[in-house]
Amino acid sequence: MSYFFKKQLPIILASLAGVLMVAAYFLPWQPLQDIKGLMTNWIVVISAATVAMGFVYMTTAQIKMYQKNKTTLQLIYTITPYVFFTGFALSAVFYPGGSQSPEYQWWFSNIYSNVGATIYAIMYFTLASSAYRTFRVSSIEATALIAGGMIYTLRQIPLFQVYTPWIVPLGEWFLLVPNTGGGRGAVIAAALAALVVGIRTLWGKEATLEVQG
Amino acid sequence: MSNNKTIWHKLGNIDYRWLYALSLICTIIPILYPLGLPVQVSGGTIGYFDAIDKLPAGSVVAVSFGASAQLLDEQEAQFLATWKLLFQRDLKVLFYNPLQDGTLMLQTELGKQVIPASYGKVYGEDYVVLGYAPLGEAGEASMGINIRGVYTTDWKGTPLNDLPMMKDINSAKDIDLLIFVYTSCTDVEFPIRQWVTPYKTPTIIATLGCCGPMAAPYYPTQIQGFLSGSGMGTELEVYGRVPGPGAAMSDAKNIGVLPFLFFFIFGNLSYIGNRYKWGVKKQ
Amino acid sequence: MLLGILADGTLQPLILLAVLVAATYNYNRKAFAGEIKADQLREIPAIAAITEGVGKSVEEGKPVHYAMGASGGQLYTQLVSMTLVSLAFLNYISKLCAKFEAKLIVHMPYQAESIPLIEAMVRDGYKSEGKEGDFQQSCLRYYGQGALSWTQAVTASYDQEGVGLNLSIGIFYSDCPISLEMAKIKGGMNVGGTGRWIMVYCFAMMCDYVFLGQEIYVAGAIVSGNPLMLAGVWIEDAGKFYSLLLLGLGLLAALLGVGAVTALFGL
Amino acid sequence: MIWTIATLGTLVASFFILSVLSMLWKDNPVFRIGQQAVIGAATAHYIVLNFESVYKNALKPMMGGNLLLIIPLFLGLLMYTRLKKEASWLARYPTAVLVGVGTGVMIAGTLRGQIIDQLKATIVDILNAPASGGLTVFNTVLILIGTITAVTFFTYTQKHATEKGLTLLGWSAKIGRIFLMISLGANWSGELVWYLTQLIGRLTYLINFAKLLIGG
Repeated sequence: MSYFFKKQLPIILASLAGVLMVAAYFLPWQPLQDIKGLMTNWIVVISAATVAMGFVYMTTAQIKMYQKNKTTLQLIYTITPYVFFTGFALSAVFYPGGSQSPEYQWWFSNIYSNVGATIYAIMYFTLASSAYRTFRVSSIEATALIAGGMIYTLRQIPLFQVYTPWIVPLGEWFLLVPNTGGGRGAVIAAALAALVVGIRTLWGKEATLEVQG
Repeated sequence: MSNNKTIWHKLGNIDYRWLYALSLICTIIPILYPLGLPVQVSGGTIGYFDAIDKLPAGSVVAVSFGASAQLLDEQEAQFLATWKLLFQRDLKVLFYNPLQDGTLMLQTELGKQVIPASYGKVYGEDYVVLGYAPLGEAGEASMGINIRGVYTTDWKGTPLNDLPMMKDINSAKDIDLLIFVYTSCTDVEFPIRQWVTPYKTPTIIATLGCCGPMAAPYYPTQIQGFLSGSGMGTELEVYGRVPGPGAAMSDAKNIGVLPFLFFFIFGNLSYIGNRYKWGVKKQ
Repeated sequence: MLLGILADGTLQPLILLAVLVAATYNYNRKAFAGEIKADQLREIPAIAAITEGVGKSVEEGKPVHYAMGASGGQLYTQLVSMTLVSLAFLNYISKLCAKFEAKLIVHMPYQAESIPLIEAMVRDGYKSEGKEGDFQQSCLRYYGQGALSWTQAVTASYDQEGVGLNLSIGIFYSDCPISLEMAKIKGGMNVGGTGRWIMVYCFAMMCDYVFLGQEIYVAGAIVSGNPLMLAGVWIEDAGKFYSLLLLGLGLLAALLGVGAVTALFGL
Repeated sequence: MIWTIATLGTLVASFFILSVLSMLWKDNPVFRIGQQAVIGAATAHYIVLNFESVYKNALKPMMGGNLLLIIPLFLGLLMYTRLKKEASWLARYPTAVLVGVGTGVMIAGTLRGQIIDQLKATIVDILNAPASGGLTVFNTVLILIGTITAVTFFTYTQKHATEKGLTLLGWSAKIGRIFLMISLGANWSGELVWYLTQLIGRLTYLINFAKLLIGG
């Protein structure tokens, strides 16, 4: 197949799609808005149609793990995801309402939501241990990090709000003044960098999209 | 080698699992034996309460319920207290969900944790649930222009025109207060841009603790009050006299954070002790 | 005339876009002329740390882990640029792993649509070192949707397979607090960064070497060795100076009153 | 206690909470089984939601006569050519459309939202500050300094130091770094207390279940 179809045409397509979306932002011209709506709908379908890819890669890795360690315990580990996969899938397929059916919601809330909530809980520990390791008054920058972190933490704990009420305005000040200033600068810088990548993509020069592998 | 390690070195290198175990223990104790420690009510919470409390009888409140099941622990105290306050008063409440999770949570929480009927509220007359629509900012804008352009039925499929409460509710002009519940911090701009700026709809918001920093600058000029995190949910429980799950959480927070604070002090004592060689005999 | 055609409030964004496009034209031209080189840029220590980390991994016989974030495969959202930078780093680390014969494990994001690009980057990395045969598809790990499975699977992988270097670059939400800290606890060397400022704290606190916010774009350009990507760093700086100029003009307008500020920013 | 499908759900949920918590201690079979189960669950959930999306957004409208939707569906299916090396170049087409649209969306959203509006907010705050008193003026000026110096911290094409020491840009970047560090600390803090709340919630869930078991 020619170089044009393999490499150039996809890049032209990406540029065209992007330019149309940008144009629709600047120009309130109805046909452009219609194209924007159509493309937004299309990308949802394109991405949704690719989902089974994940299952293939999950399976490849699982088989490899078992081949490396052929024990009963490993076999149990390898089978487990498929048991739960089947539980979820069957309850969506066989019960009316699909993912909205009470049967599916049972799986969803007891496993998915619940584990999701527990993962957030685990992060309390990891944040605490990382702060124990790094919150040391070793330099001005480190002290600034600690000030921003500890004062606003204490401000959020009810006990400190009651017995050291000055912590509330001080915590708010750290949050609303230096945090806003620093954060705003960082957001602007990162946004400009993202824009530059975007313009390069529309220019048809984004190297990542040219890699074939 | 290890015998030569000073107390300062050891203090700075305690196995993290001690921190984890102590945090767990200190969090569990107040859950089992609540201490009832006091709570300070902040301005954002008072503004939030007043916005509901000062509404005239018969006012219409729209609740954009963008809560997530995975974040229930952070949001539950807020929305339970809010619902109780709404149903205690003579108000019409219109729920809609910009997140799929929101519908599931309304199914599990409304009618079980807070029962509208026990406040004498009737579905269709005093409150309506519109259900899930992937709204985003554009959807919020559409809701402001024409609610029926987004929803033609409620979550059970009943046409809106068949619900008595919806008779005169068509757009933002018919909404007296917007309560915007969300979990993605930048979403705070949606109600500001789509409700407050064009329609001057009085708006209060409820979100996660980590989103407080982004929400606070809008108070009190653009929003009348805000709740960020379960802590401010507890404050609403206390200030609005509607007890809920928040109080026990605040207690557990007070004690649960202590091991970390001690470890933080240990870490710095270790750093300073090592740096200035405290307790090390000079050669 | 122009104001009549444009949507409300888009003139000022259009001017900014025009400034960036003009800068792109200018610096791309310089890049083609060979006037742009990586050594003209301020040094970022974390770049050298990546090679050091691969060396550490080989020495210890442990794998190199690459993470793009549990939701790091976003191709059609506002964060697409970050995904592209993350892919550039993936290509780079694949080359290094192929060169030094380190085992690479890629913890893929849940967005299946990004998998073809991910595989292409890794394959290309191995191919460019003449070792395509060393690439194994099983090094690309998929864990389904959400931080809940991703964080646990990454932790399990550190435990069972070991961790030498853990390079994490891309879009991170509430997943990096676990993946980074667990790598650290299990003896790994963390290098990484994200453009999402709200999560940068994790990288600053948990990484041995960090790319602070925008630094991932700069470092991505440097490791790619691509002159057009390098030119991007100059374009970004041009954008920054324009932003500061706008801020200055805004201050002047503020002296004149509300109307002037509205006229300047409300365009 | 009476076992119902709901209490069985609570039992399953409790197992998973303990399984996840156990990873803090060390790798163990309970964690491994729980973790593997969640991979299956998360993959299934993703596939289920997206199959429903394909049905709702493509198949159903196509059955209703909107045949144009065959294009995105076909493009989506082209992604699978990645699995066959010789045909893998075809996957570049759907990728190109996604990245193109994404880039357009990003440019449109970023220009105003993340740059112009941020600059505007800084100026508007200063403009409104005098009405609120001296401290507010001080604060807004500090925000302005923070914004400017943080932006300069992220410049890479200009030298921040010479042999003689820091340049003006270097000093600005140094100050900017302090603002950035405070911001990082505040972000850490906002999340720490939220995660603590989540921990309390999960432990409360376990304790309530334990009480139910003992009571029953």
